[in-house]
Amino acid sequence: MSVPVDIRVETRDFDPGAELAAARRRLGGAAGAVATFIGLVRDRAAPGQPVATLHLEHYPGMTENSIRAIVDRALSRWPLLDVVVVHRVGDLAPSEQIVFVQVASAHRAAAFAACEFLMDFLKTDAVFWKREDSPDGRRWIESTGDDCRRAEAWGDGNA
Amino acid sequence: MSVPVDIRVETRDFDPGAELAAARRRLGGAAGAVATFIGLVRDRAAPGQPVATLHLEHYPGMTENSIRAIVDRALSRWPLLDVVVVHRVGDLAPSEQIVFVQVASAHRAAAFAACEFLMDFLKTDAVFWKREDSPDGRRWIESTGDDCRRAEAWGDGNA
Amino acid sequence: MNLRVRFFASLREAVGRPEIDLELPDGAGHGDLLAALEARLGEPAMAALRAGNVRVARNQTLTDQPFAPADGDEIAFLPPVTGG
Amino acid sequence: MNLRVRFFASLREAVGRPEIDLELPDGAGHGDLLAALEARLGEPAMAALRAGNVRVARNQTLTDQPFAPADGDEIAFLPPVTGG
Repeated sequence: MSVPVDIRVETRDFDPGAELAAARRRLGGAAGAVATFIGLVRDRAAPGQPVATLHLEHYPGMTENSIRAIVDRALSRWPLLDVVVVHRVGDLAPSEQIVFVQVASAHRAAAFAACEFLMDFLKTDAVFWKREDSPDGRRWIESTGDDCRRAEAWGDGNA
Repeated sequence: MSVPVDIRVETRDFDPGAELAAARRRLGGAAGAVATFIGLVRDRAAPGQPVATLHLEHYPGMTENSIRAIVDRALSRWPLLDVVVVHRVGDLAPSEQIVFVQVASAHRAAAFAACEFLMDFLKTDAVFWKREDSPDGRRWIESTGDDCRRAEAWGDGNA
Repeated sequence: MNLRVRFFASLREAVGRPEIDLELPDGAGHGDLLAALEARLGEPAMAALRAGNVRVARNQTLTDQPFAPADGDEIAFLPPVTGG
Repeated sequence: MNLRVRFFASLREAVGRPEIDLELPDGAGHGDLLAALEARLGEPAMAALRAGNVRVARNQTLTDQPFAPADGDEIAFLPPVTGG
């Protein structure tokens, strides 16, 4: 049985309600749990540092493959029933949606764990580049040490 | 600063997309993470055991207070920005939505942890009673040992 | 004193109704409350209310037994809860 | 052999363009590729491509250096990634 996996990298905004509705149409009655994460653009990177715009860039093809590799690792660890990952690229203003992860499973423990796992590795392993464009200038962002520690904590040997 | 907390116990269905949109209107630019959980009625309680309907009962007033107490414990543990808990009561068919938890925070670690914490204690401490009505008869359900272990694992001393 | 006693879920089904009103003499204690309940509900229902996993709420707050009832109290018998 | 070389994010900005096409003699090796790049891009851009945290993808798969380029390869220089 192949698990439905929907991975999209898009400039346009996404609709979490529509993603859930679509997943529910795909899901049979075995699904008891859907865990979802929505990332929003925060209005500052560090205290006192205003951010006007977040610019996201990707490598079409390779980026989707890098996400698929992360999803495959999640699928091998947890009994998931449906996975959706949507990541936006382009210019995003504060408070805009940037990333969406939705995982369905029979029980909540797997859904929560897989959703968090996917986000942790999207931060460190997915092929995206993020630039903060503020009145003070432009700055390319690197994964934080905290992000790397979170990914490594899964003990997957791939972080 | 008081954190917006929306707790509702209702017979009618909820709309996760509308809940997210409402939270985003309340949230300032400090929020970077929204973790959400949607519980669905599974079509069987145990292998080979069909469930026609799930019946949920509550104690109006006391039930909302019991959820508020769980939310307050989450608020004291994590720096949350917005919390929504919606729990349905009445008769629910398989695949219907039964519970919704949505937590916003600046960063994803707190949002994920608090969302899972809330679900774990909703299972064990919130004042609901669940009955499975199947062709074989009616059966009131008790929290599983697994549910209680998950709640106890938070080490909150209240499980 | 007048009390309302409520029964939920499996206990409502065991008792056969969601609530009853009781009138107890002033100064009545916990034993008087149980005796009045037994007189109204009969033994099979009382056995369900006395089960070890049944919790009692007084005015919507869980309470230990015994407690001293007061006029206007809402007493609820709650079987083990299961949310989510 | 003909190759396309792509630059992303900060490296695209350092190089000043998103991609260039290179023609190398048949049998050219990794050193020939770097030499041809340096001839086209100049030293400041090459210094950015040589930074220790830059990874190279060959046909959209991360690769170790040195590697032997082949006709039709798409070579990409990738700065450290940051998703989510």
